[in-house]
Amino acid sequence: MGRHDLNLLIGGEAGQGLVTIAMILTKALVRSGYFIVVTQSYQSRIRGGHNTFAIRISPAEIIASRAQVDFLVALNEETIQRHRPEMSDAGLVLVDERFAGGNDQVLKVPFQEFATDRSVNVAYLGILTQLLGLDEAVVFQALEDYFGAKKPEMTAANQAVFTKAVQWAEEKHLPETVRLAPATDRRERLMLNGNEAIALGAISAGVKFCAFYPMTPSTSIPLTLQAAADTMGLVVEQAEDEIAAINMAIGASYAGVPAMVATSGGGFALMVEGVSLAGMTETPVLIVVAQRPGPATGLPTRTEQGDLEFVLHAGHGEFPRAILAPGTVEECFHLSRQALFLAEKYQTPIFLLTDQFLADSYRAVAPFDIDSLETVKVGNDPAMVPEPYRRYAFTESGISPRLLPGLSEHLVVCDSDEHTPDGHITEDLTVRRQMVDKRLRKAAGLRAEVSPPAYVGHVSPDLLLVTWGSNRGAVLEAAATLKTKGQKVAALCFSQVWPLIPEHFLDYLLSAREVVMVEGNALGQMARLIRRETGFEIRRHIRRYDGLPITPEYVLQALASGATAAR
Amino acid sequence: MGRHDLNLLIGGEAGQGLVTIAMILTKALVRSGYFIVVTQSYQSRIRGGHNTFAIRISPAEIIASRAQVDFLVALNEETIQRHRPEMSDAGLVLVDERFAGGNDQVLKVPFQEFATDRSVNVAYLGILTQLLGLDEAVVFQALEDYFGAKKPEMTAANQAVFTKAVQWAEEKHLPETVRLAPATDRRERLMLNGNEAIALGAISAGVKFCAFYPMTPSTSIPLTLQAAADTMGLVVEQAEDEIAAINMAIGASYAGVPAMVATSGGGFALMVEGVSLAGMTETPVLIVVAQRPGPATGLPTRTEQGDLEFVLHAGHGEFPRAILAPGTVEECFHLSRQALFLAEKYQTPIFLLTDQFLADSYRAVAPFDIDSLETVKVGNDPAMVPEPYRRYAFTESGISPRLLPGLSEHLVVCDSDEHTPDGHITEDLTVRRQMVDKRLRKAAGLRAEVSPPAYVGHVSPDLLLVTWGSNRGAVLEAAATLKTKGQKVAALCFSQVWPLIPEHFLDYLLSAREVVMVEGNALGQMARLIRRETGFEIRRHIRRYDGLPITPEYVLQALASGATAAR
Amino acid sequence: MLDLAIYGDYETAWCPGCGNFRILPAVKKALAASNLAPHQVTFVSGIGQAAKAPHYLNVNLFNGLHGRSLPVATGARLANHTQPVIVESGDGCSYGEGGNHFLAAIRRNVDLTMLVHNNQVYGLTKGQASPTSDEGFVTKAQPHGVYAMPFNPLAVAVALQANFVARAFAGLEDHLVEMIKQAIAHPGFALVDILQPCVSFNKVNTFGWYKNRCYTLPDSYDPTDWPTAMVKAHEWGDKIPLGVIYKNNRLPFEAHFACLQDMPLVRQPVAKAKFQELLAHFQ
Amino acid sequence: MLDLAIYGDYETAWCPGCGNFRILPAVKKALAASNLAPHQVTFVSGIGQAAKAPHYLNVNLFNGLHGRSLPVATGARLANHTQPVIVESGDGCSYGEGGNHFLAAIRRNVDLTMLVHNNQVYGLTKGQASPTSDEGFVTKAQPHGVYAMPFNPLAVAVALQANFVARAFAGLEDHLVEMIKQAIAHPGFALVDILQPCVSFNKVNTFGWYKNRCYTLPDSYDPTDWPTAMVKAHEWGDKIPLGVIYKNNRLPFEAHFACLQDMPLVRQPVAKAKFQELLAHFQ
Ligand SMILES: Cc1ncc(C[n+]2csc(CCOP(=O)(O)OP(=O)(O)O)c2C)c(N)n1
Ligand SMILES: Cc1ncc(C[n+]2csc(CCOP(=O)(O)OP(=O)(O)O)c2C)c(N)n1
Ligand code: SF4
Ligand code: SF4
Ligand SMILES: [Mg+2]
Ligand SMILES: [Mg+2]
Repeated sequence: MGRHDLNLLIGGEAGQGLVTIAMILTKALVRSGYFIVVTQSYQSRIRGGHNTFAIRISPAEIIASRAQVDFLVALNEETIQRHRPEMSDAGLVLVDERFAGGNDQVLKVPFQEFATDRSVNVAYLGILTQLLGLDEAVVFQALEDYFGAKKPEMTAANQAVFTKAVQWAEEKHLPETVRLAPATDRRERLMLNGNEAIALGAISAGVKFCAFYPMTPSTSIPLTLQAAADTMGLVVEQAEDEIAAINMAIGASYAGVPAMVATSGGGFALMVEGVSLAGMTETPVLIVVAQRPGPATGLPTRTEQGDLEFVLHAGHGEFPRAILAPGTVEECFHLSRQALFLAEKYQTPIFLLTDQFLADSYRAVAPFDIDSLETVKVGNDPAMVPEPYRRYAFTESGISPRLLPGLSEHLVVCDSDEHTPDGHITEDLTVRRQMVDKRLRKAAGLRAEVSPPAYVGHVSPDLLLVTWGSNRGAVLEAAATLKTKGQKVAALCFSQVWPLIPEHFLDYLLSAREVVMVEGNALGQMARLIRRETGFEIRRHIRRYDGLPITPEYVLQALASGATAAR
Repeated sequence: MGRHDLNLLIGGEAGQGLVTIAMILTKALVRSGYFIVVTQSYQSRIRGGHNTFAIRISPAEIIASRAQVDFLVALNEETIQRHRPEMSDAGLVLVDERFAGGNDQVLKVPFQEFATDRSVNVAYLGILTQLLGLDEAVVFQALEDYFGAKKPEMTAANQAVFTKAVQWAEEKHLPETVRLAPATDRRERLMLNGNEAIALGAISAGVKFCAFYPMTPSTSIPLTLQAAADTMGLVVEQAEDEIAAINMAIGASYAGVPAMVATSGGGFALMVEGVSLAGMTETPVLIVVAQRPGPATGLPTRTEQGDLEFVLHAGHGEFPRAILAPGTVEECFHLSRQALFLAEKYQTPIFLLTDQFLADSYRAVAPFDIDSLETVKVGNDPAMVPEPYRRYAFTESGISPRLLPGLSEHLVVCDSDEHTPDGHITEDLTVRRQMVDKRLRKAAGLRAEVSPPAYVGHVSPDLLLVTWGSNRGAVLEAAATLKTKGQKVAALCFSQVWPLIPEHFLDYLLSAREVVMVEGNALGQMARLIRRETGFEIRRHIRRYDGLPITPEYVLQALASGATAAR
Repeated sequence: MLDLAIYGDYETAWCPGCGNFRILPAVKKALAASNLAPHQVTFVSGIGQAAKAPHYLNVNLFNGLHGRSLPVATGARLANHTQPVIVESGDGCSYGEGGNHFLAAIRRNVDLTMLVHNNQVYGLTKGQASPTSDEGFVTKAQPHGVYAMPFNPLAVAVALQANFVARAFAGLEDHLVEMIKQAIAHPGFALVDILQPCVSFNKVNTFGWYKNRCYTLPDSYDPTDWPTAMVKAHEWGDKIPLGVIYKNNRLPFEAHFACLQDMPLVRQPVAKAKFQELLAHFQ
Repeated sequence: MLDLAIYGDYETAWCPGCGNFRILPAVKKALAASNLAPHQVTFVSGIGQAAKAPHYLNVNLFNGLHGRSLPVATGARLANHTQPVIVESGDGCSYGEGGNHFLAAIRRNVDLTMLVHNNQVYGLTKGQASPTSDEGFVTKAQPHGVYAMPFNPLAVAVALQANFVARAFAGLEDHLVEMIKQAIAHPGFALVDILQPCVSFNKVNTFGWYKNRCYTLPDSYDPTDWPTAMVKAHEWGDKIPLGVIYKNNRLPFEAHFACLQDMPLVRQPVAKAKFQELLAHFQ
């Protein structure tokens, strides 16, 4: 018995402890064996305003967030007003009894009876434990782990409040409408969001240097790296600006360590000259761009996919690159690794393109098989290079042997000007042409390593939904829903958006009766890119650019109302 | 009698006076009624190296440079060695008799007989006057005008050297192989290069502010503006960096004057965040990008068309823009004006995309009809806006009334965050969507004002040459040559590369038997863009990326050897 | 003095108790005392909590990019040098991302007033160290404390002989108003660095911390004496001086331009006859 | 001392008579005297005439973007802090485009040596004013002379108490060699601003101009006395001091990192066991 799919939304002001309650609960859910998809929605301010933390919960694997709310935990009255319209029929609202408003779906709790203002979070967790049917011990342990380090002296007091809240809830014989079906798959999982997974993936691959300038929603990547820096031997440096950040990473990479930066649109804009520098000097670098709505400062804490074309063409002049766009938190981990490997192998900037939704979306992730994870080997063996050593020696693959300065007697000379094979500045126009050709030859290698998009569903569908990046879950779930309704449907999900290899997907586009592109921007950038590379024009579009993530419901509603034409 | 088409190339080290000779000669040629196309090729150094200044000369209108040299003026021996292979059969080489090497095409002049090292430039001009058959008085006046301001005390000495040189040449009965056919069209013309024309166009339209950071090949735009600043009432400010430059221009534009920046690839890379700011705040700004070969520092003084896609997608987030790419010096003038008008009307960044070749290419330009040149009217009438004034009022066109701060009691509030119609920061997601739609609606207006590409030639040609920007002359001349050989040929030349309106040109592409794209980059960026916008794939390509401009010969040779396939 | 109500009364996005709440009314009072009606002044700001401040004023405002308020203000002022321009932003924005513009603005000496809400932390991005964070300041991004020497904006401004360099404290309103007023009145570039407690992320440099250390410079202090000013600018720790640290009297940048003597650019038409003459140079 | 020949002998792209020709051999001598064989040192430069200098040395070199040599050098040094890193570029590159990095580098105090060829002009782009151009310096871009106050790199560095601040003159080789040597030897960030005549574009600050004004600081001068150093840093005009203006002894940035105590990053493998432990925090 119990819910197999529950969407719980906690809402309130920033600074009310909303994230604390939500993080502890999420951890407890993951430890209890539930799958989760978290959607965080917050404002560009520190206190006040209206924030939400939605946890979709299921004992079975789930891949997308949902718009409809089953269980609303309202930390203030505004939350009730704002989210009432999103409630499902059999939903429940949990509020402090001091708040006004409410009908029979509302459960009012006298929090002041068992908690002070400071410990009310703990009381909320007690009530939630009971209502969701979680194991008290698991929740309390999660709570302890969260606060433990900060205030161990609080354990006894917290325990008292927690127990009182649980007891109150037990005694009241509360409605069981939001009780969860028991979790069955009890394997241990990690609770990770997209940014943490990127940071961990990078560490596992051997990243040793990250420079950054704080920018939502990317900042938790360097912060996750920083928290691991002492243990893992990393230097994570807050730079004076984003220009410095990317140039530092390039310097570190030149000197011999896998290096990365993480930023968002406006910060990335400042890195663009550095991207071109990495391309010209053939210096490996991983650039994570966590998208948020632009232009300019835009909506700093919301989500969008508006920077695909920008990232693809960022930097003056021509040089090869690859852009990976993870669709899940697991992919964040693995593609972060792959990006570092590609960067080192092809000696060029490689991008990881995510967005605020995925960056902040916690999921239950199966542990990684650490033993099987290889690490990036930086540079070539100095004993094996032909003499005299030439950093930019012409080769068939375009990849020249890379040595590291100071680690052998060979000299490593890199130049942002056009250069001769030995790295020195030149204005010889024949060499220029050869060097352009050499650099661009690396694109063939990058093309050969492209991961094809995932195709799921009917082989010759009536409807093919195409998408990229973080919408994957929403699109797959929408497709699954349509399938249960008898539609011949399929989904094509890109986790690498450049290079595009028509052989990987053009047949899918051609064999579907109707193709609909789903993306989080206003101009249909991926659709344009597909047309540029294949000639295939996608005529129906589902786009979102109001700062919120695309959900399965959003896709289904848009389809029902006839997906829009191109702008 | 005499030459109707002569390609004269002066070569030597930087600092040898090559540019002085060439500039004076060019001015004299224009004043004498000749048409010219200048190609400057120089190195990224101040002294030494090898530079050239080629002047193609004709009494009739010419539109392209030429690769083959008819008359080589070699200021050093290296010039002879380097350029001998480019000489036409009936050509002439002019050298100082002290230099080694030479056959019967070589004319050796004993410069030390009539000039010191310091006045040898004047002697060269004397010899050239005689050889080309120019009017002594015209050349000497050009010389006087050039040196006049700097050293009036030199007039008599210069006159003596000049006369001696002319007399020597007269007495020697020199070959007449490079004598010019007399000029017939003696209307007055201006001698202008692309950068000067851009600056003058901007001044004529009312530009009042330009901020810049020096960067070849864009620097002569602000320098031309600066030279006119006192007279015309402009402020031209050298900024601390390119980021400051574009933000200053945006500030000036916000405060109410037409404003511009000029830069090249690497400097533009630093402006990218500012481009997005202009898009979001809806602030008019003209951005001139004079392309040079990248990536990174690349070849600072050479030419390329490698930044089309970069400029088109520069800036995070989505907002409308237009990119004009002049094909001639006249167009530099007129499109610079148009860009300022479009920027003001659509309140968004507008680009002028040129390159080193065009920037430095002098031409004889018919004087402009100044009376008919309108000036940009900045902002709306404060008396006419609905109250309360809202900087970002929603309108059907997407264009909101623009007032200027301090010029009325209305307050002008602009924001780089997403904002309400009154300009204040908002996180209302419904307003967000409406504002995106409003901004993007302006694209329809921009599309309606696109100048169609020029189509020249056969209506259903066997061969259609497509190009954009500064290659126009080379492509048109190549097409004309093929036509004289009986080919059914046409040319399609884009002077605006964004927006692209398929109705303007798709039929041309479809009705040609074979289409060949000619562009100055390695990846075929314009061809990709055309495919993205029309689905039409251009399969044959002529590309150049060695730093030199595309010439008619280059096009013809590439066609003869079968234009290459896409990379 | 103008009525303060003309500058409006807005809801803010700041945390309760934030030092920014003390600066806002001081700015209004200084504007009123300077006789600047809302349309007679232009504010330019960057991005951060402090940079939101002008949104809570009824004035002309260009709220630009993080770190880029000074160049926007410079352009705006040069386009219309009859309109007073006030730059308002945070320490991160002004001295971190915008560091190069800070140096250039001092040197250029355009007549701008620059108000920096210096809370020694990046507020809006949740508490990383800012350039002015003290050595050893612990944050999530600097878990072992800041290793770098703090940026001393006053020392740099005085070292470059900026036209007007002052420090104020959000907790001392009258003095703050006076500093802003003087900065507005002083020709050329004028900096007021305002110590501003951030109650959410800076638990070290609190109201109490500043209060215990700040003192106002005595009347006897001579802000035109450069070597003394240099030493004063360096005072930090147990004693923190407030007041006008240094004053210079260089010509404002805009005063150099012959073409700006009669009219601001924004009112100048295109003179066709002169353009015709200009073209003659190219014949 | 190593043989100077190991640093090679290259053709340059400089103008005959340029001050850069005096700096190049001095750098070689300082390297040799510091016992740094070609592969034992890494140069990082920006873009400009000066920035080409390391191309004329047989060393490891990363020649990056205009203005961005310091961050590249910082990254390179942190990745391998056993390798000496020398930054060499022009005044425009270092103090103009790169101004923000200059401030940050001083504060961060990474062990770098920064050599600035200060010709008070933008050479490679043909003679516009640089940040260090004197007021009134006339160029095509500044036809009425520079209006801005010159940037005084020494004053800013001393104001921020940089670890090592020196000035040298291209025309005084032995002294220049000594300054570079000391800068290399001094831990932390070390600046040597080198006055370098540009014969093509700076007709004011010529060899003679500098020669007539430059004097070396006497032995009695105490570079650890900050207020005196501040005043010295300001001396410019009739008398221009050469020598170590200021010295500080802050810990170099890289010395703060526990993880750098045993080995540079470039030699550290990924510790799988530790990674396993790290993941446990996310359970
Ligand atoms: C180019 C760019 N980089 C980073 C950011 C993110 N960002 C927004 S505010 C801020 C720091 C604000 O600190 P400060 O200027 O001190 O203002 P405060 O919030 O403390 O008042 C940062 C880094 C941004 N908006 N743009
Ligand atoms: C981003 C960027 N902006 C501008 C330039 C053009 N540029 C090249 S060198 C230079 C100035 C060099 O001056 P300086 O650093 O003083 O060196 P110098 O040539 O005087 O030795 C400039 C502006 C560039 N390469 N990159
Ligand atoms: S974060 Fe700090 S500075 Fe920002 S509003 Fe809150 S208390 Fe004020
Ligand atoms: S331009 Fe000046 S700095 Fe550059 S090489 Fe020539 S003389 Fe030297
Ligand atoms: Mg701050
Ligand atoms: Mg210089």
